[in-house]
Amino acid sequence: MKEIKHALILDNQLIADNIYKMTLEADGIAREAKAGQFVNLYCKGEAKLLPRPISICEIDKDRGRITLVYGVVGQGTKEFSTLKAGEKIEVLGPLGNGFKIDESKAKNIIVGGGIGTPPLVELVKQLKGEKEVYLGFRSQSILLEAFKVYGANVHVATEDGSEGFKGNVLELLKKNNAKGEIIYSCGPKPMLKAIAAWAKENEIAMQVSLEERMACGIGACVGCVCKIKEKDELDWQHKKVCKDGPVFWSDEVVWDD
Amino acid sequence: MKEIKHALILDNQLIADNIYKMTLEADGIAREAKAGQFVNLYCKGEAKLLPRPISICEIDKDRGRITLVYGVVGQGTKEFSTLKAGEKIEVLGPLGNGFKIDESKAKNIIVGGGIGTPPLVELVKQLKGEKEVYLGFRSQSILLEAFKVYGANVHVATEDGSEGFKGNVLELLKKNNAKGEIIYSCGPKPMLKAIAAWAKENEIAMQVSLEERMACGIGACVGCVCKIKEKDELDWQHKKVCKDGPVFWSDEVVWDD
Amino acid sequence: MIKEKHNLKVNIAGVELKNPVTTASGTFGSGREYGEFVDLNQLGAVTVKGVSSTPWKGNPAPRIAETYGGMLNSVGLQNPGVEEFIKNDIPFLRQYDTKIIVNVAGKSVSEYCEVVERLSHADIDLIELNISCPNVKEGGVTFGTDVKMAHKVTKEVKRYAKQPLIVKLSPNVTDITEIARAVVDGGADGISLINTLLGMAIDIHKRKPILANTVGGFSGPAVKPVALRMVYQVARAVSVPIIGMGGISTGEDAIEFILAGATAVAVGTANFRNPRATIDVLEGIKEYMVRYGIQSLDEIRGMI
Amino acid sequence: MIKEKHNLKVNIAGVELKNPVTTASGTFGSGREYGEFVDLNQLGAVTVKGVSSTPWKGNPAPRIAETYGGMLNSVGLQNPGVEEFIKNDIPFLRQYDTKIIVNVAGKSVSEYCEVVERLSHADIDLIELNISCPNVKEGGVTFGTDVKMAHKVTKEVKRYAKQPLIVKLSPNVTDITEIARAVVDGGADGISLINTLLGMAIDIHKRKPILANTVGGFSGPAVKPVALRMVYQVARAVSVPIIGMGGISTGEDAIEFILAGATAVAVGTANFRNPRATIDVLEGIKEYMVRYGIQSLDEIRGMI
Ligand SMILES: Cc1cc2nc3c(=O)[nH]c(=O)nc-3n(C[C@H](O)[C@H](O)[C@H](O)COP(=O)(O)OP(=O)(O)OC[C@H]3O[C@@H](n4cnc5c(N)ncnc54)[C@H](O)[C@@H]3O)c2cc1C
Ligand SMILES: Cc1cc2nc3c(=O)[nH]c(=O)nc-3n(C[C@H](O)[C@H](O)[C@H](O)COP(=O)(O)OP(=O)(O)OC[C@H]3O[C@@H](n4cnc5c(N)ncnc54)[C@H](O)[C@@H]3O)c2cc1C
Ligand SMILES: Cc1cc2nc3c(=O)[nH]c(=O)nc-3n(C[C@H](O)[C@H](O)[C@H](O)COP(=O)(O)O)c2cc1C
Ligand SMILES: Cc1cc2nc3c(=O)[nH]c(=O)nc-3n(C[C@H](O)[C@H](O)[C@H](O)COP(=O)(O)O)c2cc1C
Ligand code: FES
Ligand code: FES
Repeated sequence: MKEIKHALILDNQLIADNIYKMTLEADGIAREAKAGQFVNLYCKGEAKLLPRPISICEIDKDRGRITLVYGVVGQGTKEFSTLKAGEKIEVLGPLGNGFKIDESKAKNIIVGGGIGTPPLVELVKQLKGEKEVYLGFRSQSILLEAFKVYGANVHVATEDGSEGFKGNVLELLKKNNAKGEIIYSCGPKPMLKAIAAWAKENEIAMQVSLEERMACGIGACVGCVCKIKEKDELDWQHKKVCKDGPVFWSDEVVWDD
Repeated sequence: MKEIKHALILDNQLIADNIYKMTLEADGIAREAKAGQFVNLYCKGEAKLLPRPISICEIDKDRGRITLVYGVVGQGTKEFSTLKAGEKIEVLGPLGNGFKIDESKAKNIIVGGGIGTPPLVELVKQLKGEKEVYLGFRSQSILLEAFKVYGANVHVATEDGSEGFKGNVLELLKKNNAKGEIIYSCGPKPMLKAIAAWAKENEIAMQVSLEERMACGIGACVGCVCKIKEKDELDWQHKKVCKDGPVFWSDEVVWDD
Repeated sequence: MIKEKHNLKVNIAGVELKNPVTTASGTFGSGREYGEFVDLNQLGAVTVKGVSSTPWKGNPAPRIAETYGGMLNSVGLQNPGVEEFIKNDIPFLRQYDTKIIVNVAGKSVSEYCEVVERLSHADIDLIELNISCPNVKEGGVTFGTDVKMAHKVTKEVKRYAKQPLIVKLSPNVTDITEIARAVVDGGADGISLINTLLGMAIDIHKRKPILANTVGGFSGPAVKPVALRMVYQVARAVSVPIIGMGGISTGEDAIEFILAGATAVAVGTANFRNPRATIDVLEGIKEYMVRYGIQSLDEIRGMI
Repeated sequence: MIKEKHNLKVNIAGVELKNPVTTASGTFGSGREYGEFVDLNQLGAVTVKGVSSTPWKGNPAPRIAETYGGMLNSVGLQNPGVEEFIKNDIPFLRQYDTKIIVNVAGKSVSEYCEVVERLSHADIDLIELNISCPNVKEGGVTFGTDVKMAHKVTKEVKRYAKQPLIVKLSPNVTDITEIARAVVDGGADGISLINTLLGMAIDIHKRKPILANTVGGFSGPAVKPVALRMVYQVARAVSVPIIGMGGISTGEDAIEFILAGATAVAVGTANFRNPRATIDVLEGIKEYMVRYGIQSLDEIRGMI
């Protein structure tokens, strides 16, 4: 039987303004996890009933550890940020389907936006071939070193120009005239939508990791849906981000909302 | 302005089955507190909004400390029992009116029942004259030593006979043919009612400390009422246990419910 | 833990459940997902998500918002339709020794009848008519908030139901007993309550409602006082069995509902926080029975 | 913190409050007790506990029960009567630079009128007619759950009110907009909502309701989604100002209500957990205005 685990927190550090990195001892999860999957983190606060879905940033199968990188945006992530190494946290996972890694592709483009960047680290770690990582942030970048360690070329765009290219990540892709056989992407929906249009134009297959508000995280409540085409924009189904995703092919997604 | 204080917990120990003694560093409260007053303890748990009223068991004005003795009966007291020395707890007080200590009385009878016993410790400490302490418990006694330290004669009754007299505390009072000029009492309402009847019969003035479910604890919500006579049993008013009490004269109280 | 003599069986309109614990429709899928966390054989019944005559897409996302001690949903009864349900889910559930309660959704009296007609030939145990979903409105008022409509839909549907018919009521009404009496008059063999309250949450930074649908169904521990009050009122107003729900997440909660008059209890939102909530509730009920030497829940049902 | 240019003033039926924060009737006494924790001069208004024509004893104890994220009360409008109130509490409150809103209780139309008549000659700013207390029932239905009664009592009372008349609505209704329209038709100059939901809690060990009155009024953060939904609905249905309440304990909560259409907000149950809740709510509103460069709450009111 599956169950929520009480995982030991090995580390929980501020790595940038309002962004924390948490390392968990979670043998079972690490053993099974794939890049792009997520976990449910549960709050201790009694008013906060729903699990918080957080992507797995890195998997250390040997030591049975996973790392998570999360931004403090509301009550739940605020609670997580107060936890100390040595304490425990309830966690369930791995959940969802990760990225479908296509080893036949020699040139990979990886596009991350803001707090959508973390799951791309494990992906880049596992990808073979050339890895061009494009990251967009409002102002402050995260995880650049992690990508470099795994042999990626990292290109950064910030909206306020405080680091790297001033502008958004699509503009940077265009400016660099980026070329690749496949794109893996995670970030805010407007970014994904724009990149998906660019990918289509350039005939590059693209996987996107979507976000949606969730209740169960395991496919039971049908809360977390996105529109996935059956045939075309008009003939679509509501699919579950938690169970059928979070990763989808960008051309399956109905982007128009 | 008054305010809730974040008091440092100096100690929080199990002293009997399901009963804990907590010592707080609470200079302001200790300075003002009188025997029979109580404090509001606030829960961290977000689902538990209302303060828990707990009587002050002992006051150490010199060191700015108070001790509380509480039974674990529900969610709030369960939470309190998990707190460790060095942690803080939100506390407001002292609240209510304490016992009206009558120094003119040479022979004092003090009657406690179960978890109503704690506030009597500080009372006994402050009382002059002879102090006959009668305590009734279901099975297990608490705080006997504390009373003895302050020079009281302690008589114990337990319902199951596991300690002292087998029976209730009123039976023990009768058996001992207890004599005194005044009775101070705290415990479950049926006990108080029975002792009050005995006191009336024997023409002994008696103060009782009442309990009621509270919301504010400061007199604003009118939640915590008891019936107090204006003239007689039929002409009564609802008075606030938190603000007008918790201590009342037993002959003021309408006992018939 | 539980000794032989403690009897957990309950009877709902002639159908015997091995224990009083079922799932709240829409929170447990058709049992597959939570079946990986709990042994479905242990549940008195599984109540599946609402099914309609044809597939429904439901409402747009976001569909979920968290509130203080509760949550909102605006799923809007997304489901693959009764045919798919019968094909895929009944055979799955029949592998387990548990009763099947099927929640029925509809946008018109005739759609309700159509689904019930279809289900009456299927291998299920009880039908739960959902006339109370706040997320799908026809004509502005749901069937569950109008005495006449509630009566009418129950009466019509009853003609097609071969299994006992439970009607699930909405709490968003002035007088729940009036509606309860109306559906019992219409032929309901049992009553489920409460469905969700109608609620709302706003994202103050984006300055718009969190739910795409603006308002949604409010559930979870926060709503328990309303649910318990309504079960209490309805238990006094009618004599059919009641499946009580609304915020149940512990055995103690369940006992409160049984004391108020419920025959069975359903666990809903609690599953999202604790996938084993159903079993924890069941264990809690057993502990209470052992502690107080209760042989059968009949001894305490409705004794408040 | 707040710069000069941020204007917190709000106007309720011609009465200007220096800021939108008031207290929910019955949770703040007449201001004396919480006046030891907060400077009453800082509040937009103090809404006092319900007053009736003669002294009321209220309901028996226990009157309070805690629930998950909320509470129940069955105080039953205990109060010393309007004369005592006028004698003791108005002079006390008039020491402060804050508006006085007096909540009026009654058991009949004539009692409401009598109290309002008396208050209309007193030095107060606004009258809040409580037709929604779930703890005192006459004839089984409160005035606030019946469209005709709500209309009638408002209309009658309005004849006696010299101050603007706010009517406080009950959330225990099928359609809140119907009641809101009825009281506005009857002459209400403003609407307060929500009063408490009707709820219940059971002591499973004693096997009886926790409240001596069996059921009670349910309030606190748990009820916020229902309150917010109703404020939103009512703001769209009528054009009088709304005092929003139900679970407000932070500035963010208050902003949600203002976005939904409330002109002012009242802090109730939150005071019990945090005696400075009113001020914390006010500070939170200011912070939000500063963060988003909002000059006046008019810019965001009802924009959802
Ligand atoms: C598959 C998936 C993977 C994610 N991975 C990451 C990650 O690696 N790092 C990270 O920082 N964030 C990630 N997020 C977003 C993260 O779940 C939210 O930021 C977080 O739930 C906010 O919780 P809170 O309590 O702080 O906010 P609150 O606003 O207090 O939360 C209230 C409710 O809304 C939900 N919620 C709020 N924002 C979001 C959101 N953007 N997406 C989904 N639910 C939301 C919460 O889960 C909760 O149920 C991911 C989301 C999804 C769906
Ligand atoms: C003036 C006063 C002094 C008290 N002094 C002591 C003391 O010194 N030691 C001690 O152990 N207990 C004392 N009590 C009782 C104590 O307040 C309750 O045992 C405690 O509040 C239970 O909280 P809980 O969260 O564990 O129980 P829960 O049942 O989970 O509490 C739920 C709600 O009910 C209230 N409640 C439950 N039981 C009682 C009760 N018996 N009296 C009042 N409210 C209750 C709680 O405060 C809370 O609001 C005192 C009560 C009063 C009124
Ligand atoms: C996500 C979700 C989906 C639901 N779907 C249905 C449904 O399809 N049919 C129905 O009758 N009730 C539905 N409900 C209501 C629940 O069955 C239940 O009545 C309600 O949530 C109260 O119980 P709870 O507080 O334990 O969740 C749904 C509730 C939730 C939270
Ligand atoms: C203890 C208590 C007493 C109340 N007394 C009154 C009252 O006298 N008149 C009234 O209109 N509302 C009364 N109410 C309702 C509140 O004013 C408010 O409408 C309700 O509690 C919802 O707000 P909250 O969740 O912020 O408490 C009372 C509420 C509580 C908790
Ligand atoms: S969150 Fe429940 S189905 Fe995805
Ligand atoms: S608890 Fe509020 S008046 Fe006593």
